[in-house]
Amino acid sequence: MTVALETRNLVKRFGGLVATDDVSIAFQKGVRYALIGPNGAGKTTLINLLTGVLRPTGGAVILEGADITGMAPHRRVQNGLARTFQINQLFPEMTPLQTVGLAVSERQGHGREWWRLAGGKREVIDEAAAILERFGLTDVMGAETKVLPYGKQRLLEIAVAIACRPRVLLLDEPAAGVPEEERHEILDIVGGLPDDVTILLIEHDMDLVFSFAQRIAVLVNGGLFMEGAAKDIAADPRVREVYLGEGGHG
Amino acid sequence: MVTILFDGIAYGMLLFILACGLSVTLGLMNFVNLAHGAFALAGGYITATLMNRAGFSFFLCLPIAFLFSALIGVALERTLYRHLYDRSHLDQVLFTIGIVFMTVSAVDYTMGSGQQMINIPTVLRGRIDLLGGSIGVYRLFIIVICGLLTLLLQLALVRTRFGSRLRAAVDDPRVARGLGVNVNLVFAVTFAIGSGLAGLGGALGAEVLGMDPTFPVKFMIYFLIVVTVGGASSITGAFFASLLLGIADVAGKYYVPKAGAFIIYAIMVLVLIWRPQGLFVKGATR
Amino acid sequence: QETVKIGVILPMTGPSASTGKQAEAAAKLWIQQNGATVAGKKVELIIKDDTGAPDVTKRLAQELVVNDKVNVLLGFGLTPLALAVAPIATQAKIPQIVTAAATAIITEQSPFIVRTSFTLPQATVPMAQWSAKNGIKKVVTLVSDYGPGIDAEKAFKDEFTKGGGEVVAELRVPLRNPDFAPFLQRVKDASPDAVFVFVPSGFGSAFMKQFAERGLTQAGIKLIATGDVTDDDVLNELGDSALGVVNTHHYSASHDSPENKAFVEAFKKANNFRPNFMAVGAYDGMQLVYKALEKTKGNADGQALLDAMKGMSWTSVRGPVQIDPETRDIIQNIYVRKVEKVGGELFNQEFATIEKVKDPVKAAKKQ
Amino acid sequence: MAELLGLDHVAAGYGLATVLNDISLSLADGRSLALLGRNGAGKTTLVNTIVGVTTMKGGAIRLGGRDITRLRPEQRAHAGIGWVPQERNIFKSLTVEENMTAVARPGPWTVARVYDMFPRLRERRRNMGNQLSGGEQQMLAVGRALVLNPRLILLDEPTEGLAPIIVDELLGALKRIIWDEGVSAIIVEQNAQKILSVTDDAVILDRGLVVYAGPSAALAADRDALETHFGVAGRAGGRGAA
Amino acid sequence: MTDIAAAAAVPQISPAADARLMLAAAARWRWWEFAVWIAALAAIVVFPRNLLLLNEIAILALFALSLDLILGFAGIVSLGHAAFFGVGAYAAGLLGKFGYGDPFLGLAAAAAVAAVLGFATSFLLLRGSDLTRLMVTLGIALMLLELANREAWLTGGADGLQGVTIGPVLGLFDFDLSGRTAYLYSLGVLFVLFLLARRIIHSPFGLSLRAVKQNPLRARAIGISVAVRLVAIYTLSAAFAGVAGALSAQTTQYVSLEVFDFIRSADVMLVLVLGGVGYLYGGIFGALIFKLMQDYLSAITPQYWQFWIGLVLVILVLAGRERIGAQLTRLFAPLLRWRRA
Ligand SMILES: Nc1ncnc2c1ncn2[C@@H]1O[C@H](COP(=O)(O)OP(=O)(O)OP(=O)(O)O)[C@@H](O)[C@H]1O
Ligand SMILES: Nc1ncnc2c1ncn2[C@@H]1O[C@H](COP(=O)(O)OP(=O)(O)OP(=O)(O)O)[C@@H](O)[C@H]1O
Ligand SMILES: [Mg+2]
Ligand SMILES: [Mg+2]
Repeated sequence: MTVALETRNLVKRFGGLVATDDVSIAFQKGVRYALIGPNGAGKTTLINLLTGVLRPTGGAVILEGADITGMAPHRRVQNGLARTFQINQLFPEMTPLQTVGLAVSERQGHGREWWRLAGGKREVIDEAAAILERFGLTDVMGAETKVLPYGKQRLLEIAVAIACRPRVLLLDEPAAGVPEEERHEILDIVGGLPDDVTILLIEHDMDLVFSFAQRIAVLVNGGLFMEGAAKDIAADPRVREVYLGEGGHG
Repeated sequence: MVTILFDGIAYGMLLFILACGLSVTLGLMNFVNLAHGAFALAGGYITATLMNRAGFSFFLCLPIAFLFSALIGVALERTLYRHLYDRSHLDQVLFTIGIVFMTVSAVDYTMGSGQQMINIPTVLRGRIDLLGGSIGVYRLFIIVICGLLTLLLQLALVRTRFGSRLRAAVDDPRVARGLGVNVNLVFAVTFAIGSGLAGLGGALGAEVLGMDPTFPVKFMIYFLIVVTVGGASSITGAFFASLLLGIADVAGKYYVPKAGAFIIYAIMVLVLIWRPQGLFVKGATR
Repeated sequence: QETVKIGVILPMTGPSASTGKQAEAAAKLWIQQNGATVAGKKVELIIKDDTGAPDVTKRLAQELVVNDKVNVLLGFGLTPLALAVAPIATQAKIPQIVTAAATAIITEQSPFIVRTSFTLPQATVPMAQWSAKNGIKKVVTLVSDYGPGIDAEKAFKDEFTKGGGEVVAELRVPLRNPDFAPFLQRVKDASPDAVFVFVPSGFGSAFMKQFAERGLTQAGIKLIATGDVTDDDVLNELGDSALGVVNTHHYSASHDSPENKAFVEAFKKANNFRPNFMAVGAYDGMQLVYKALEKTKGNADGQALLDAMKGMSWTSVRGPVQIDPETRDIIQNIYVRKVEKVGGELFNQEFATIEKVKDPVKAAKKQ
Repeated sequence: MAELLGLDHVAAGYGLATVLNDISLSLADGRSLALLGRNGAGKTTLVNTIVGVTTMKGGAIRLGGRDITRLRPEQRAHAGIGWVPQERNIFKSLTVEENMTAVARPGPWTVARVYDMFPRLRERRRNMGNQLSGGEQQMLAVGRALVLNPRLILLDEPTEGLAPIIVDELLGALKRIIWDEGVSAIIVEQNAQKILSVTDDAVILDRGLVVYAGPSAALAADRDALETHFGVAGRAGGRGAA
Repeated sequence: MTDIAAAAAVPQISPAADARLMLAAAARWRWWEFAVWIAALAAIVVFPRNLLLLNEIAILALFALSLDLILGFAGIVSLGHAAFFGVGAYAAGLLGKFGYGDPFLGLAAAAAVAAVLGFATSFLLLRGSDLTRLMVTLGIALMLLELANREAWLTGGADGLQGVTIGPVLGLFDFDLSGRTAYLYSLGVLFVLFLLARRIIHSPFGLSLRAVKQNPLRARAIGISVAVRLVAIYTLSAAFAGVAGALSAQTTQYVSLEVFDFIRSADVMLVLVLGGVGYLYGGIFGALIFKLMQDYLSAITPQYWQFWIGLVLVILVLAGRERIGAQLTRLFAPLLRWRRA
């Protein structure tokens, strides 16, 4: 197996607080991971470090063997690292079609073309339409994003990330605010991505975590607490103590 | 040397007193009030009118100028401004420029286009020697008032519960209301303070800067410079920015007269490149 | 009955609004006093506000020429405004009467420009002469940093050094400058006998106040100036700090002549302020048009009017004046005045007269 | 027991749309109510209507026997309503501590007590509102409502985004607050099972109408009702505004 | 299924075909757009007395259009756009003064100089809030103003640039006093640049700008280099503004320091906001409304017209610009329906 994404001694400090504490972890290609941990453990911060939204105080991020620690966020996306946000980050006045279409056309390298009308390239449109269909967004693809119901927006958030055709996909609580019965649908679509895509999921809903993840990493107080196969983690008493609590799963 | 320093400080303080009201409305309330100078104008004109026509003493006029402008501020806030808090900054710009245009014309129409003259009391005239330099008494007076004001404002608007309530109301008025903050009152009071300060600034500044109907337009840029360089949300920021700009401007004009007019803009641009949020803004954001 | 149209373009809003106000009032007063008919022609004023922006001035002039077919253009509050219109006067071949702007070069920009105001060197040179003769040896000049200011600085220095004086420092204050303090401090540090000042009339008050506040008078530094600083329009507001300032200019509201007394009285009656030199420029501008029309017997052709204007002389409220047939500038008396209090009001009291002064710049060029 | 909150034929909505049609409810002093329903059923709208931040289109609201229909939101807060908004809405330019002190009112709940409940917040007390993790914001939103020392606390999906262990802790604390201190509570939840053990009563909303009202225990035991309102059966109808 | 789906009233063929239609629809010319340009051209015969004013309107419209490119489509606020207008004006003016009076040469030079300045200063705008950007742009414009004031040997300083002579357009049409050539020339340039702008905003590049404006965080997260895009559009906008300045210099054959003035930057912002930000025609309509209003009011009351402009602004904002827009649309709705039928 090859390593898709790796961190080496990653550190992030906010003033006195060590939000990421010497984290060294390797994500294998094609494996579905979950990242769990108490509130404020540094999960979102870790994703922000991986994607370049935040600059690490120390350590390195390695994507498919290349050091990307200092790389600009958009370059990382071009190199196959995409994400969703804990709170939706969409373009409120653009339609899902435009949003996904834009992501596809940027990936295909048409982003700087100012002389051509948007929507002229067949391969862009076809791919965007296919993605929208997969997420059941076809019937709302012409409506402004801001008027969509929350659930649809959440789907779009993930659709955009997938339109970047990532080889590593980072999902920050994708099911937050989505009703019970739709949560599994979302993760089913994500799970249906090609086998060589590495996925890292942050989630507090343990049903989802255990049904989705093959391996789980636990973060506590910024540091990597443990990492292992899903069922080992579920059974671990220490994880129960710091995170799962009495009503925990397993 | 010392004299130049004093002059710079005094000039800075004058900028501060005129701009600090704006750093209240713009910085704390996040309202782009380009009509700030209009309230200063009100303060300056009421002072000139009362002194010249009714023989009021200058010292009495200062609090009156504050109250008068504050009252106008509240009246406008309750009737007009409050509809604009949740509008875009562009709307606010458009609206307040409209107010400026109206004020300039209306004052010109009613009071004439000439300069309003204020004769400050004799105790404030003249110069005294201090630390080997000589400084105008009036400028010293301004420095003292501004120093006090800064302390007062910092305590009242930033450190207190009123201050946190104000910022809460600005961040999210709907939720602040739902949690028991009387947003209308908080805004009205703050706006009154902001306009009152402008009025006081107008009254104090008329002597040095002159006061005519175009005052709000002429000095708008300076207010904005002070507020941005200082960092919009902090009174002390505006204070130190005023000092910096005042000293640099006066010293620059004294030592390198040729570059004189550039200095204030150059400093602003450099500061903003170095610290886009202004000099004194606390807490980095994510 | 044919009408003769006069297009009046003035800054009525913006920083130079007071110029426009004075000039408009004077032009209207002239019509009111002398009737709207001259040499059998009806005279019509079309007044426009150019807000002090040259491109607007230019467009307004063009529209007045093309659409309204005006016979004369009149007004122009500032040098750039007058200059912007010069090519149009040339192209349309109609007189452009400049009643306010005062930089020397203006009349050279078009053969159709006639000036009824003054040129800054014209007001400055007598000041330099007077100073040199009255015990002033060392002078610092302090002027606004733009065309007229630089004109004044140069005119003063040339004349003053010629008279044996020394200019120890030349300071130029940016036009958009709210604080004179650092410049005055330099003046003080140089400790000259006097400081010669030119700032546009709106800035005079701020300057005077700071001059007094800085204690320059106590330090024995005299203030000498052109009359722009002690402009009649704002003089009263300057307060006692202006008392004793010596200055040279072509018009004072207190000029002692029957014509002026009548003029000031009528002006004050029609408006609630007293006239200044801007008003007189416009008043004489109107007078010049009327006189020219009389001379051409109502022929309002541009060239004819211009020819009639050249060399025209009359008794203005400021004293005897004549349009220099060669330069089309005005030849007039310059008075040395001192600010004094008369009946509770401040006035520039004239105490010496230099007669028939031509614009020194053009006079020098000819030699 | 005396009635604390009463709703009579309340209608409310946004702009021209009516979201709540005709809601009547009564909540006794010291009792708690679970407010359930699918996405878009109108739970948040109902909570916000009680708080006073949505436009009411009809009906009346009483608090402790007093008609508060015409009171402004801040007056209702002073009358004893505490609120945890669904989107948390932490004041971003206030520190954690200021978020609470700005709105605090005297009573048994103090900032220190909130810190004891959520030690994480004490560590983060000087952080600005926008420098908190999602879960920390949720804790702060709950703490901020508590220091208002309300008689009635409205919690809109308070467990969203919290770690399982904190959820347990929060629900335990809520139980204690309701039982020991006599505070009344309305708790909105998507997951019925999670909440029914905490509350006395339960109400299910659907398309702006009350479709079920009864004791929590009864609902928890009523598989049919749960199936109708939350199960597969409920999904076929699709979701939509009223 | 939902009513939102119903809004997208395109017959269901295949999602991809639908999508293509939908995207193409956005860039299609509407009938009223033709009407606007035809009216602009017709104005020459309808209002022969007002060609100078119309010329100013066309120039202001172009200037506002250039601001719209950054403000409306990329979300960069600026209170110093006059910097580019100014350097464009001086570039064209100086060329004219030193004997290179060909109009198109002047335009090209102005565009180039302004673009260089725009490119150089764009890097200062990549960080910071709206307020910071406002003040940095303002500061740059004011520094240029001071520079132009000081270097009077080149610029003529406060007296303005004298002796600008501009040759005939295409070597054929002289600038006349009535302003006919001037208006046609400016209108033509405006139209061409408008077409270019219209093309750009409907291109993938234009779409990415809107994305950057609405959510830079997400824009980065789909691989867009926010900085590069902003620099590009800012440079382009500067070039447009430079051309507007050149038009002004050429048609008035005069340049003065006012081209850099704060008031000019503020006015153009006002004009754009008045007409509506972010739909290209905002600048044109805004310029039309503003200039007509100004001309009309200042003819009635030369001294106090600003009061009425102020009042109009205040009322406009209080009544809600969008709401007025909606009312107008409603007013014209029958017309639209009639056309569809
Ligand atoms: N800009 C910042 N400045 C200071 N502290 C910060 C900042 N951003 C985050 N933190 C702190 O860093 C810690 C980690 O935050 P992070 O958002 O990564 O947590 P998380 O694991 O995602 O938690 P949750 O599950 O609640 O979302 C938190 O304690 C938070 O308060
Ligand atoms: N600000 C708003 N403007 C217009 N309609 C709104 C607004 N907020 C909510 N709605 C509509 O009102 C209906 C009820 O929404 P509400 O938020 O009350 O539901 P909810 O039960 O709280 O759902 P959720 O479980 O998603 O929080 C929905 O159809 C929603 O689309
Ligand atoms: Mg998180
Ligand atoms: Mg809800």
